[in-house]
Amino acid sequence: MSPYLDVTGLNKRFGGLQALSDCSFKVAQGRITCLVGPNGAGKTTIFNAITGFLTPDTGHVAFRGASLDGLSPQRVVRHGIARTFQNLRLFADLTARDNVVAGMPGHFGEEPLGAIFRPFRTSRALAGKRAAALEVLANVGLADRADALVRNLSYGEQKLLCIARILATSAELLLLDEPTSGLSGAALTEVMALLRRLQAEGKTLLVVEHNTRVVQQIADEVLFLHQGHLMAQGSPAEIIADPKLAEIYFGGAL
Amino acid sequence: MLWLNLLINGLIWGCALGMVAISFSLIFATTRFFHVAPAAVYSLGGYLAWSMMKRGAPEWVALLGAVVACGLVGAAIQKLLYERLDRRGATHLVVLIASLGLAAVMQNAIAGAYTSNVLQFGLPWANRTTSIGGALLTNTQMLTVCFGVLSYLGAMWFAHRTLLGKRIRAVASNPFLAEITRLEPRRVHIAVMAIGSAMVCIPGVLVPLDLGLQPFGGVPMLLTATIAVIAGGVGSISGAFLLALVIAVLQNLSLLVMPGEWSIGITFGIFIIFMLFRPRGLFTG
Amino acid sequence: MDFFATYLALAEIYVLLGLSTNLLVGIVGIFSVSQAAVFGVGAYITAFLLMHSSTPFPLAILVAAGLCILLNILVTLPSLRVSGDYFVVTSFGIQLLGTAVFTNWTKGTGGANGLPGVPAPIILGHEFIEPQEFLLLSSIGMGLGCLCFWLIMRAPFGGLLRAIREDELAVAALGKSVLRAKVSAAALAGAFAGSAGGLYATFLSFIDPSSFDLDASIFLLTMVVVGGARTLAGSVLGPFVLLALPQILALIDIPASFAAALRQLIYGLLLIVFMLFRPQGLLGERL
Amino acid sequence: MLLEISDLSAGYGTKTVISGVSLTLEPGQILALLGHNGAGKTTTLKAVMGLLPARSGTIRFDGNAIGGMSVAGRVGAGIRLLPEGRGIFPDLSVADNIDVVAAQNVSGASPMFRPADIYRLFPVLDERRTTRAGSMSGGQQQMLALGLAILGTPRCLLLDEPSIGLAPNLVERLFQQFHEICKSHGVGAVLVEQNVAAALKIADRVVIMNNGAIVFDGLPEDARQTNVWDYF
Repeated sequence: MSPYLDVTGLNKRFGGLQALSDCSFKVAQGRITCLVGPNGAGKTTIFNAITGFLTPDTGHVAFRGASLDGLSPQRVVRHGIARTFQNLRLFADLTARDNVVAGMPGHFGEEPLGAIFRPFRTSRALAGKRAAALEVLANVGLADRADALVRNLSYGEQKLLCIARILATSAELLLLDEPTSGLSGAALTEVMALLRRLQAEGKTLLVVEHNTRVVQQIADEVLFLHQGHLMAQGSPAEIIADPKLAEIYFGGAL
Repeated sequence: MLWLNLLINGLIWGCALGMVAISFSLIFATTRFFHVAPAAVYSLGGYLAWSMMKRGAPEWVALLGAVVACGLVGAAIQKLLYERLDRRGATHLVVLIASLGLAAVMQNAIAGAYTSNVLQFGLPWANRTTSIGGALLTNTQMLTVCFGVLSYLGAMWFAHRTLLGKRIRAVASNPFLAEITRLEPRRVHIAVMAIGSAMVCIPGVLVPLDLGLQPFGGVPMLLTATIAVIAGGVGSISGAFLLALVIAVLQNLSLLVMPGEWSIGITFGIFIIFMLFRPRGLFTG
Repeated sequence: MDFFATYLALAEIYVLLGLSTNLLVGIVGIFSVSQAAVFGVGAYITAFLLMHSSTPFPLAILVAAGLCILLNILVTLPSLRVSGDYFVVTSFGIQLLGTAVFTNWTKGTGGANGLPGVPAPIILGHEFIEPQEFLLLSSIGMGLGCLCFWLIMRAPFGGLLRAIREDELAVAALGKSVLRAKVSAAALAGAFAGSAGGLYATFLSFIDPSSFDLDASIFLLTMVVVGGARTLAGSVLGPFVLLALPQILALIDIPASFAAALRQLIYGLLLIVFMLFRPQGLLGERL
Repeated sequence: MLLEISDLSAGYGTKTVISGVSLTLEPGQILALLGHNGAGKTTTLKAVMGLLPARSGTIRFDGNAIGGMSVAGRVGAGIRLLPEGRGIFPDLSVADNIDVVAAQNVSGASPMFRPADIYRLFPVLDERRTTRAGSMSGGQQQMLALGLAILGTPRCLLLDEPSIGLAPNLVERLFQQFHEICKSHGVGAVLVEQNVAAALKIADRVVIMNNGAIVFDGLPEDARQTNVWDYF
């Protein structure tokens, strides 16, 4: 049986900088895998390569046995993979609910002809989508903020909304780029609980994460990247105890 | 030898166009905003010179006066309009709309003050011809070539040899670093608008010597120059000037196969081809 | 009374045109200054069909709208490849090219002298000659336009367009086709502009290039900006306010040649003042 | 005390990036500011530079509160920032880079670094005076960036990830020179780095940030004893 997500031999150069160097790993279904490593280690580059935002120089990505090589971001989503961005990229002039509706897969009324000539069907479809969007928002704990403009949401609420928006795509593999950065206290606890709940609902998560506490609490598997190399892979306990990391960090030769 | 005449005409016209292109290149590369207002400054320059001459000023005084006045107008536009918009965090769209508005105000103020009919300078010396290597050139044409080449050389010297020129290029190259090394980008922007506006005034005076003054001639001129700037690579003075020559020559040679009214089509065709194959210009990496 | 009916009918036609500009510039964020050229194409095609063939009026409008849809898709397509400022240049070029065609293709358009004698619309044997009668047609046109605009903006399609304006990349990351949405929006804007052109030509029975030049594009932009970008109310209000301006100027005794310049100058001034002090216009949203 | 930040909070829009940040810097001292992406290091530097208003707290330079001072004023006072990845004017030649910055910043009777001093410190820049700065190697670009940052009379250098994209031996050389400059001229420096090993070698003091707050403030040898995971 082929692995759920299979990444093999990714290489990417930006000018003189080797951003990714022969990165291969597999992600198992239903697990939370955390990508960790210092800035510039290549974590976001891996996300970009998987989701079609950039083409690696060499290497392949396969999801549930199907190759994703050369697909546009738009097509990758249809295979059931969705991602969030470090800088959120929410639609700030839209309400929380409309952001979620925008994430839902192609539906009636998204074409002008349907919207004009079948107004009642569009209304019904829209009402359905809006109700479904409310459910998604409730799932992340934002039901009471559904009709607030994104620009008026707190940062923590915006981060939750990012997750809600990709949940709406009904993707099964979620790539979350720093879902907890900039959060503390209750907001942090809330996001961690949400990630666990998503796992329980059957989603598979690949998460770029900096916060050790979060990694220890949520990760089933940790991938450690350093300067584009995949240095270690294992359970959080194994990785944290790995003396190799201290050496890389405090002055050992690479 | 029609084609040779057209070629020469193209080169002359290209010199005038090149001055507008250099001016636009300077402004666009530094401020990163697409300004339409220089089109109106171009028209303004000609009318100012015309007015001064009608009041008895010698030709060179009128030209110089118009250049200085246009420079001041450019600085004022930057200070009073664009800088204000910038401080309010206006988007590109807002700046562009304001710029369009300003161009409309200036052009129509000119049309209101001078009528929108074509005015002639009526200078006998301007149309006297000299034969150079078999080709007959009017004094205006020779002046245009001289000023065009001088402007190009002057702009190159200014940008690469003077401190202000280097500072302008520095602001264009990395505005953030300019801010934190006290290069004062806002003041540089004012200087750039002043210099650019002064330069666009020169063809604004020279071209009407031949064709007469009209308030709305600036927009097609600016558009063509913009195309030269983009095709030549934004920020490259040589690229802008060279492409202005090329476009002008092609426009003129196209007269061999189609009537002159369609030259805008030729220009535009060149632009589309560039956008499809080299969207970042000829002289950029 | 004729005077007032003429004003209303013209304003209604311009509402249709304003919707076209608002959709592209305000909603999707494609800065087009060539909508007047598309408007012109609609007008000339309708005029041509009515003058040189026995095409019934409704069919002529439909053909004009259809061709304008194709044309607008073509002229908007570069915005997919060329970003921001470069597209503005493209759009200016298209507008100037349009003016060049209207002015120089004398056989088809009558050139600078214009095209007189465009027949009044005939529907079911009834000829709409008087402004009061035509008002009925233009009201229907405007009503349909507004209805379409409202239906689209409340549908998911409207949300998609606004999302594209804010962040194309994020839209693609959600699995949506930016290309398809932009083409659809351009098509709609073309249909609005084309049918507005048809109404305009038959209402005035005379068209010339000056109604479809760069100044006209700026006028369109002014209507949208003053009324308020991004909203239906803004697009409706703008033309009624701005078309009242020449009527007011007509009350003051100034020479006709001067009046045109003054009018255009005031439009420009309005653009500057609104951008400086009220970018959202009278009834619009923040630009 | 050269620089004294107390209880500083700052952020963008609805997002508060740093809160309650306090630290001090002595002349000639190199302070390594470490922490993960988004921990608030760059935000701290920007607040000191005046590029971002402080929401609360005070920043003192030479004992004077500088909260109301403009960016240009702070540069004039000797606070210099080397921004991450964009510390040069790429389209200008090396000499033009140095000339434009020197014209605005080298003044007074005895400036610490004149253009000639920069060419002496980095001979490779002297050899490449006419080269377009953006076409040089990463290491040379970073030397030029450092040169631009110290032109005139710097008193407090803020370096944002100067080692990014450089080969390890280059980093070592660059940091040695940087160390030398600070020590011999009594210039204080805040060094934001992800290359922890290299930073620890030259730092006098280490501050680690996590999620917008300081979690460690002490000596480099003590920093080695902390959990690796605090760094990213």
